Amino acid sequence: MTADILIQVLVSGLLIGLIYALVAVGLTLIFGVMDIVNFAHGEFLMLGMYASFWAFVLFAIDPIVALPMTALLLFAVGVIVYQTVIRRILKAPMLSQIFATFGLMILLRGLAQFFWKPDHRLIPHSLVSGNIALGPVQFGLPQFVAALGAIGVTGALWVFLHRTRLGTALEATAIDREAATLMGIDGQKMFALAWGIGAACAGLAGGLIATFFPIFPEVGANFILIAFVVVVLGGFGSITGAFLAGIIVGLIEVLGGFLVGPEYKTAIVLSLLLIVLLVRPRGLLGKA
Amino acid sequence: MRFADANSEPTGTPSTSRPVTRRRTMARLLGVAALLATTALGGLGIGAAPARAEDEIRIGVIYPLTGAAASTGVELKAAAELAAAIINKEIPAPAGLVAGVGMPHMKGAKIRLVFGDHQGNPQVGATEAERLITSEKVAALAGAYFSNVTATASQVAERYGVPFLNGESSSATLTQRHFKWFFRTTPHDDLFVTNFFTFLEDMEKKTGDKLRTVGLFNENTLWGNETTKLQVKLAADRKFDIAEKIVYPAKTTQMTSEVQRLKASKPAVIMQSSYLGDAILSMKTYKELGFLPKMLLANDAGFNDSEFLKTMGKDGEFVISREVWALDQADRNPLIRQVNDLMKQRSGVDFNGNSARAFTAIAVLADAIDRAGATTPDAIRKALQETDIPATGLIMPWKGVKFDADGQNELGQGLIVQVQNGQYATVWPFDVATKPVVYPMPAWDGR
Amino acid sequence: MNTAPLLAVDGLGKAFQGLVANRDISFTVHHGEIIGLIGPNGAGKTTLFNCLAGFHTPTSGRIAFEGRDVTGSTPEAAAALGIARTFQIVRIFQSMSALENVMVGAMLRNKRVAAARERAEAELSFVGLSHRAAVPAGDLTVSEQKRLEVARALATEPKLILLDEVMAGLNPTEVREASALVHRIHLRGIASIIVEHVMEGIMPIAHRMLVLDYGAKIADGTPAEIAENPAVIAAYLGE
Amino acid sequence: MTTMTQTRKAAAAAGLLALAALLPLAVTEPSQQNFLILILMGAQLGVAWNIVGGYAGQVSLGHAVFYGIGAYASTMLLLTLGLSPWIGAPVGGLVAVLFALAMGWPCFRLKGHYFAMATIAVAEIVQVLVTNSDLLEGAVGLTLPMDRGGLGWLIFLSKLPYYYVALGLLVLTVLASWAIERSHIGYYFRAIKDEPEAARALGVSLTRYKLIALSVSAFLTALGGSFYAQKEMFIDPGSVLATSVSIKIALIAILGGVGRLLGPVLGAVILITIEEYSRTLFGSTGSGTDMIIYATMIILVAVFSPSGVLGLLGDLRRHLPGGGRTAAEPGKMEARP
Repeated sequence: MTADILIQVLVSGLLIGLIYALVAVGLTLIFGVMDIVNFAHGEFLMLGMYASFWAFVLFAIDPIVALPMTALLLFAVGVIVYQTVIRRILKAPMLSQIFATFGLMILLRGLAQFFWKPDHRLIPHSLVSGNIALGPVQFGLPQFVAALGAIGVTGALWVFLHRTRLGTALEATAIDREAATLMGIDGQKMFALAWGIGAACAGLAGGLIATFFPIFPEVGANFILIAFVVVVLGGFGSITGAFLAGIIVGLIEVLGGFLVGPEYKTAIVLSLLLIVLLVRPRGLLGKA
Repeated sequence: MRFADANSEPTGTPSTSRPVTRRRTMARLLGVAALLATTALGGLGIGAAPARAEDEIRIGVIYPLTGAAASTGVELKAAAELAAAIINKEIPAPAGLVAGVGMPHMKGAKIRLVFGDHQGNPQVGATEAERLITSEKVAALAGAYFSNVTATASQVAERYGVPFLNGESSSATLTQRHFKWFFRTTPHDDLFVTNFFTFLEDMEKKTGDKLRTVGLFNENTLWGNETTKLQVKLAADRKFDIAEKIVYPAKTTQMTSEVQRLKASKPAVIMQSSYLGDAILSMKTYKELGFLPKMLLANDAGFNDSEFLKTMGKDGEFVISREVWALDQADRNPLIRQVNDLMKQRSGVDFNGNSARAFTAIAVLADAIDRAGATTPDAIRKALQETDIPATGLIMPWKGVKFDADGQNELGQGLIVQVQNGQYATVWPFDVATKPVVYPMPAWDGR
Repeated sequence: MNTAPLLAVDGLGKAFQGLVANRDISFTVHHGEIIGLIGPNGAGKTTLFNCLAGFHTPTSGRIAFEGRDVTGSTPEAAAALGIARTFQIVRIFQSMSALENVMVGAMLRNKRVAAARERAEAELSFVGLSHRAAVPAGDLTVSEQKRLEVARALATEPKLILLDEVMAGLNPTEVREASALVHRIHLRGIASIIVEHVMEGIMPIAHRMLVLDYGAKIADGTPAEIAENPAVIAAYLGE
Repeated sequence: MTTMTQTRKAAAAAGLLALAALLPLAVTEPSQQNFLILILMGAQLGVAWNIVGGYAGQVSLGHAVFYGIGAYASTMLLLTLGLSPWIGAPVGGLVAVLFALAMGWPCFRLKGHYFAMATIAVAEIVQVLVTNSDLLEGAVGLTLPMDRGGLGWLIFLSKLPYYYVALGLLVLTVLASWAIERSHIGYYFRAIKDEPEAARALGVSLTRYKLIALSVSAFLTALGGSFYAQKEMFIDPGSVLATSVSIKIALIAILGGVGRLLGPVLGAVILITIEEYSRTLFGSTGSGTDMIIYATMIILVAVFSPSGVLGLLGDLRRHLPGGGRTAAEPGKMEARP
């Protein structure tokens, strides 16, 4: 193996890792604020991809241009899901919550198939089509833009949580719900906000991925396991942890797949997860 | 969980909240009671087949109608329904087409297809087969696309002694089980893989290039695994070098590690088996990483799906794939064009290898039932064994349909096609080719 | 009373990532003794309990129970040896009835369900909760839940029971009842260490008082002595 | 009162069992019998899962690994050594127990969602390894020989014997679960679930009892896996080791009501019925309608009946006049007032 190939593999891993991070931050945000694991997160991603697809097909809006709209739309979906389903199971046992979001996952897949057919779709060309070559290293422009987008969105989320009034209130709710309520923060509103932002993050990820990944009702299934791994590895509820873990998972997956064998890449990533959990039972940056 | 804690604060007198709780409980109960009632009714309803017409011949057809392969399943269903419409004379059939004359020996009885959805799951496939046989009382079964589902579903048919006609599963092992009730119209992977190597040898002769280093790139379900084994065996027999052998996990998020390995091994030719989603993703990754073998030999499936070209556009050009069907064969067999037009009218898409085989399976089955003159399993089985359909009655580029002792059609043949200008053009066998092979594959940005 | 101490703590220290919660604490407890453990908030009382009951491993020092070194043993082992405890914030088993809660404790000595039930009924009666036996534990009042924890701990047949603020939040009548309960525990020959802020509950019944401040022991004596101790007064006034 | 409740309960159980045993007399069509077998299989897995996930509160979403071990062990022993599943299934159960001990030892250090995720990870890793194992025929799967049959080989042509074997397996599993529930182990499990620290203070070793829970559950789940192999006569990693299998097992228990002896049985009746019913009636359209109906039902149950259907029935009994028992856990209140 030459240095060129190694660099190429690392670059590929980094790019996909950043995308994993973007998919995972929304998931970890929802968990951090209300301790609910959202099995339907991959389906939010799928909806984001379809939103981009239809914007492109019906209105000829490029997925990149459509990103704000996609985010807004998914924010609305997140809030609606919260208001119709999640709000009612807040006090239910963890198992019922798993059950409900699992049902939501199947439902969204079914609806997507019902309305948009089970076909695989692709956005044939967008503003960011094409390749970039830096010496021996090559990568797709869409992947590069998606990775940049991942950094941007995660950064913006961090700033929002730590530098704005609303964000601080959300963060306070995540740290101590009762104390936040005593300080006059409306818990219900914060939860709805968390679902909105969480879904919007998945939607943005979908919009960015849609420039190079096939779009179909079951596409969320491809990403959900990895997203969970990233969230757990980073520590449930930690945005920074998810960001770091996303990059680590991407690098390990691509590097492990290249060195050991692609058939074992998932197993390698999961083994890494188990090893980290044994040393740090709450992930890399999970709160105690 | 923090909420549970908050909720579990001891309350001195819980009874104060009783009236509210009771009302809520009653509301919840009503909801669940309704649910239970529906399910109970449903449970009884399962298997209680609707009343059926006297002269109706029921055929069970099992496809993946939901789940990851639903798009293919829906396409197969449309093709099977077209066949049924032709057999039932709802649509006039082109002359000479097998089963195109309806069911004269069955006094003009109509066939009715009863569909089952196996969701890509072998157990569900078996369950559906059982349901179709015992409660829908189908005379015969067809399906199921996925080889592993065909394996379980046909096992059920075997136990019940009901004919099972498989049109689309290519796993060689299916007909090595020596089943009594299993028949398969399509050629299987042995033939397809053999064709690949013969094609490569033919190409070597034609171009004078060495094409002896092969990269194997197959997905890791039953189909991809068996293909890999056959390819390894044949490569050794025919003195090809395997530069890299990758069995990748299907439904993945990225294929960079796979493609990097392939690229590093510098093969002249890639042989790939992928379903649609992976096929699209791998092509995107080839382009992204600038990987360009001299030829990309695809093993049908995702690469021949109607949506592959629609979604890939010019990035899908010049892929070479094994096929069992090609529209350009219409020049040699007018039936192909005529039936394809009917398909296009009805469902808006052209046939492809999968849907053409699904169509053919139903037609062959109807032909056997008609010749049997009865719907008893033994009569149908006997008729299937006696099947001898000439090439002129088919929309397939086969020499005909005739089953051997294991139920395998001996007269099936494979084609090799190449995507040229958004069409699948037959490029091999050379004697039926409509276009010459574009070789080597042109650069990604030079198209 | 036996001459050998039931519990001997020698130079016990506990630090959490540099933060010292207990330092150089030494004391002994004899069979059947009632020890009051007091000190301002954050003085390290609960940490000491956790070390004694095996929930924390001390950073330094030794704990001997009936002459055996039990430093750093697990809670399970401590319970088996005869050290029982209650929790500052009650930790009752919500999915069980009051009786079943106590049965879990009784099962330490006898795994047979029927035997455990008999034992549990006796302990419930001992703490005066017989009439609430079948009630889901979560439906009991706070005061009842505290007594339930005591009954559950007693059911393990301990030689030493660690009571963590069993009187907090009780009304004067209930405090008197709790004091009487501790005294009856003493009469059964079981030693107790009681963390308590409610002085009127603990002073009349304690044989000896230990006072902690900033993790260290600052006084050890009879309640009367402690009340006069200038260091103790300073610690409380300085609070 | 105690004896009367127990007598009544025993009578109800006997009645239920008799009903189940006689049911095939009324349901003669094989596909309907098959439907009933699917319910029995689901119920058996749910009851087995309930031991560790319900009573002991350790939510495993990786039970497919035990199911797969059972299916592969008995099938491999049959194919290579010609051993009957009567031997192969218990052997598979023991292998599953060993695996449970090896996996539980480190994983039980994790709490809540971390534990659940770790179990998914373990099961997924095993699925990858089996998929790429030549010894186990990888993704090609294993086919049981069709040339033998009868009780000795647990291979039958008709559905009826499978029905009774499945019923027997379910009864065995329920009895095991019942025995645990009544013994000190059952009390310890619930104590661990409710307040692990308090349980330790009462001398309960968390690791030991969690391992007991997982081992028993693993053994019974593996038996279920062996039965699956015998019934379908074909296994591959996708059908017995997939995470979707794990999730379905957990869903059955959750739907009926976790931590209740017969909750998973009720859960299986409802879930399998919804599943089969929606697929049979709407699946053939290929429009996803069956998924929509199935999912809507699941969400409705989760929202309206968070403690499972049995929990809801329990609530009702509490609120109706005359249903005066205030038990938090039905069937557990045998104390004299």
